[in-house]
Amino acid sequence: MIEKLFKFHGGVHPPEHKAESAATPIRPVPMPARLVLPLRQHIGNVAKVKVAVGDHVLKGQQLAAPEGMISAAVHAPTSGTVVAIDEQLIPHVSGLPDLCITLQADGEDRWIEREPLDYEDMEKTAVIEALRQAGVVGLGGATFPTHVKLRADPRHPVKTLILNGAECEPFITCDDRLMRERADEIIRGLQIMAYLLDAECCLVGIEDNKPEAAQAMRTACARSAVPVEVVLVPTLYPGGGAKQLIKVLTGWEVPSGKLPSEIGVQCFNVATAYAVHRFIDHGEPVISRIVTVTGKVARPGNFEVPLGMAIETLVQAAGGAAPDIDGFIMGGPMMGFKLPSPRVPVVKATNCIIAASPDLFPPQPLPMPCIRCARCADVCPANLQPQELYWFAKSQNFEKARDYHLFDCIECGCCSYVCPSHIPLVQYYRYAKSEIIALDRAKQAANLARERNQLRLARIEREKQERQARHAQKAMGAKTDTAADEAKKAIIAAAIERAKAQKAAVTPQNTDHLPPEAQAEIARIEARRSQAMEQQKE
Amino acid sequence: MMAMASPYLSEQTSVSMIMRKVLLALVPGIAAYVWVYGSGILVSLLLASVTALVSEAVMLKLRGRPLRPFLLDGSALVTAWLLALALPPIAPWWLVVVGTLFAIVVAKQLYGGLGYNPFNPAMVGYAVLLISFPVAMTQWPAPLELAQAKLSLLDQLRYIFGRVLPSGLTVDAISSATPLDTLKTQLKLHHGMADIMAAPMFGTLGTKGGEIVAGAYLLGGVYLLWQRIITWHVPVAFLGMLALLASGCHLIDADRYAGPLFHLFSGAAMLCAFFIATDPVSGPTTPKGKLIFGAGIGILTWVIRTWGGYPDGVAFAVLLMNICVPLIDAYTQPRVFGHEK
Amino acid sequence: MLENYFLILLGTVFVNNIVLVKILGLCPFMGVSKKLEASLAMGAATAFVLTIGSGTSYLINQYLLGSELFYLRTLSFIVVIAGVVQFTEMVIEKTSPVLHQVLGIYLPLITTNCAVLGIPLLNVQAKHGFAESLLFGFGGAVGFSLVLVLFASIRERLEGADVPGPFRGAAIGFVTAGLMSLAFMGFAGLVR
Amino acid sequence: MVSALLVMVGLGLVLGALLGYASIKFRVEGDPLVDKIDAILPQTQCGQCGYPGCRPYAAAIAKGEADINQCPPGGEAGVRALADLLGVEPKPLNTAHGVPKPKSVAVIDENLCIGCTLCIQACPVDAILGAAKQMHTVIASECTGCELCVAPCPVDCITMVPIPETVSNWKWRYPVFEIKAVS
Repeated sequence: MIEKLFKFHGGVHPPEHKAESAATPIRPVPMPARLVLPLRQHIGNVAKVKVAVGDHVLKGQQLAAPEGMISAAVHAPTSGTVVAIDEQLIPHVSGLPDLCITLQADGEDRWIEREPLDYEDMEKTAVIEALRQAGVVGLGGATFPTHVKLRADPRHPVKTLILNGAECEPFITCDDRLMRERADEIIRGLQIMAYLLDAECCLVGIEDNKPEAAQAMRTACARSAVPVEVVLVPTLYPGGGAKQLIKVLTGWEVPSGKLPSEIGVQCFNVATAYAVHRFIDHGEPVISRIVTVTGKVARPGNFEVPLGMAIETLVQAAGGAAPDIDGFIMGGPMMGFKLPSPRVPVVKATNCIIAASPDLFPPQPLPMPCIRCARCADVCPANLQPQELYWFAKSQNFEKARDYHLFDCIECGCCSYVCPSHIPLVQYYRYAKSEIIALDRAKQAANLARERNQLRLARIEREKQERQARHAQKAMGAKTDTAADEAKKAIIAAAIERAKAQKAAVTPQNTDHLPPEAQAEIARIEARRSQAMEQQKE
Repeated sequence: MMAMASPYLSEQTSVSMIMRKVLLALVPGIAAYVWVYGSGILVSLLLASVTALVSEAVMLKLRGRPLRPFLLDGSALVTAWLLALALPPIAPWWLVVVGTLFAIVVAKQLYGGLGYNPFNPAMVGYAVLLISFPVAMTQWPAPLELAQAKLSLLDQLRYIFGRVLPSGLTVDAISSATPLDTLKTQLKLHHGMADIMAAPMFGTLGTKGGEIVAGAYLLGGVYLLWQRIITWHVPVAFLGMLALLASGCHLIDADRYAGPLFHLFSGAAMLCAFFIATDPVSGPTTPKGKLIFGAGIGILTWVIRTWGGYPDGVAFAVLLMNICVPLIDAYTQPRVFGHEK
Repeated sequence: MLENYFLILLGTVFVNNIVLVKILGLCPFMGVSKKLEASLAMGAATAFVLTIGSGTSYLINQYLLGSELFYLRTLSFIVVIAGVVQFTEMVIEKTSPVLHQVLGIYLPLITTNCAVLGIPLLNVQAKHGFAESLLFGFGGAVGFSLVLVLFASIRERLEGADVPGPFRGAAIGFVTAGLMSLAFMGFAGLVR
Repeated sequence: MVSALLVMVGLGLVLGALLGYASIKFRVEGDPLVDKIDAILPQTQCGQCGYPGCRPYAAAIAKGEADINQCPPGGEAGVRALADLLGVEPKPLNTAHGVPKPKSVAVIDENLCIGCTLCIQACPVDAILGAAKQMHTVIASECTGCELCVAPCPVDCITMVPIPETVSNWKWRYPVFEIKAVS
């Protein structure tokens, strides 16, 4: 029983705008004729394509397999034909295209064989592997592969399992509606997760501006066998951030740069629990999600949307957008981003689409210089000093920015929200972060290059010595072989042998110890080369 | 056009709104000032405001920066008003102009204008005037109720612009050393505290007249606290440290050290506590840093007032602590979420 | 006696600060104040040289030169200081080569730092005893290091400031030093 | 006069002895500074600085023989980092040594390659794969983009291809505003 809630530093109360979309039940949308499925819908390695253009696939069939541990599969949301595997615009803040599978629906919507998983009779690792193949990722927006978080780690046993139903961002109500309408299914998913992790305590954190959802969840808990406590937490942005919610519920802070599991906590979004339930109990992989469509649309609300559906089609389902909109925001207004085009598809991260207009989000006045009023520091949930970070990012003093814990910034936007000088602070942090990451990568590459250069120089030096030794031997051979010379010769020969042995041992085989990508590339090149040889022979 | 990246929402606030509230909070102080010392201060305020805006505009133009946003932000007016309020109300016009010019041009614009000045511009202007023109800076008029002769606004204008007094009056008739100055001189002459305080210029709390103005500043300060323009840290640390030192020494030797209330309600202590030391640009940003900063000003003010060469140490105390701000900030970083301290 | 020592220390650190009030030693003050770490090291090095220098200078003046060889004062002081500086440089080069590089030319230049020669000469002028001389040297060095560190911290912050072109770099540095000097005027009259 | 001489000679002897002792006691071996400089250099090993590699250039900087602005791949940021380390004023890149280019990798046109191994010998980081009379190819992840292999190729089959921007290496831009103040 939670007796006392804790507080995190800072936080803001932006206008909620949740009423517009929370009132109506989740609606289905008609299956579109064409679906675009990006291979990068999650954090981690890009999924590996398993189908070819022209293949006919069934609903729920795996189109791309996870590559390595931190990766997630992609499935067909309906039955149809793969018509293209190419680069298309994706809902990414960069506005750059990425590899996607395009599916032409056949209208039959025919499922693959679906079988519930008898998870309690299986090895847990097998269940985890099944989840990996099912493409379950964090559906709160972070899209971290869920199976990774569900692996029980003996070093860090997870005692407390937290379901995140806080949904603190303005406008978004998809979790709210899901909890109101499908509370039993969520609790069922939670039960499976608790089983996999051996969790002792299950908590559901819901912000107190969603009393109906909390009530529904409480009722569902009462019906279920698992001991779950539904806790109302104060409405305060960004109380739905995983680290913030953990702090509010348990009082523990996830150490910087560590995972929650290292302090015995694991936190999932309610929609993720729902997805786990759909897969385990019904054999359905992640092929759809609940999306809030709100802002300047005729009938705002929540929709159950197949992944890959174009945003503009979805907006049509919500009655179409007002004529004065100037773009669509994916995610909330605090942390979301403006979509590069209304034609990009819905992906696993798409929790909300806001049709934005200037009167909804008034344009920012021109930024003034920072007056160091420290309001940003007062509202920062990470207790950073945003004004200092801004100063360092602006003057490109990245080392200093890192020293001031730039990477503990969760980019929640509270600082920009309160800034009287209207400085886009978060943008400066994002810029500084990506510069630092790029610099680190460059540094790694430089270290590799230095190592390889040194190896090469050492090899050249050895070869030179070897040549000299050979010359010395020749010179020796010309002389009369006295006993002394014999002895010398023996020594030299031994030295040469040693050098040779050494060379054989250390000569850099520049194909060895390469990362897997490079190995793969070499293999590809070899293949190409032999092909070319064949052609030449012909 | 919509903002380039999130967040797309923002609170209704701006730099000029903050500055407007600071100016508003100064109004009770100005009213009390007029009531106590006469309307000459309004002339100083006007002079300072015009000088500040004109010099700011010229500097912005020279630096190729946009005029409108920076003239409208109100920061130059705040500097001008604070400086004018720190000067003697019948200060000659050139004193006001030179001080304001120095504050705006050297202390503010040479560092890049709003947000970049490491020193409080008003206090830089004040310190420069105090060192350069000590006589003009210490000719303080007696409060109206104590003055031997009352000057009309016209007389004051004549004096401010032409140093011309109505016939029959001497400078001494309308002005005198400030109470803090008198206290220092008298103590040097080995007079007892009780005797000195019996003089009519000393009031019940601090100095006659001055205490009313100080009270009005306190009122304005409370408004700023309520509006969350300033935080409590600096005023409380400053006034608390000043009162602590004063009462400590007053308890040890009441005959040589003035009491805490006198220190709090005389000189520029209140103005400094709520309006000068709380300047965000030249002050520290961390809560702990603000406490150190305020306490430092308190200590230095008391030390300079008690042993130093200048009657009031507020301006120097603020500037000295301004020097320490980057270091204070660097060493008072609060614990970041998920970090051990 | 003790009060006298305390006043000497207080006086040299704040009231008669060697850089901001006496305006000595400006070369390293402007030169090694771009980085906080470097300024701390420079302060420590100068403190070491100044204290040792003041002490040895006193001894030389008192016991070696006496009243007749007074004309050798400046010469012998410089020789001693140069020796101490050389010694310090070797120690720093051994213990922290990067610091040695950062301090660069300013390290050997401590020799010609007018503060370092000025303080022993002022000592002689003020007829300080041995302990007083040491204290005067140490106090001067602490005052120097203090303002050097404070100045460096301000300059680090100014790096991001929108200073007008012609004033960037040394110019705004001198303006800042001037304003710091202005602030230190507030200590006037505290001691003597 | 004699006493003055004695005093100065004595002082000189004492100080000389002290410094002589110190120079033995605090002898510095090796030059750790070179490592610090080398760590900043981008390790392209391109030789544009006029030295046969990054480390020789670092050694030259440490000795004061080379300036800090001779490394185009390091760019202005590299000059700044060096200036920071050495406590000197940053200066603009010396364009006599070349200008910064977008990071590229060498690509060998396998249809043209005759397998002469000249590029393999030129590559400072052994990033080219192949043997005599066989086609060569560049390991992209190892290539530093130094361009040293371009000139030796007798059939001009090596081109430098800039690394394209993708979703995974995309960077947030520095925030800029529509109306920018003129400086």
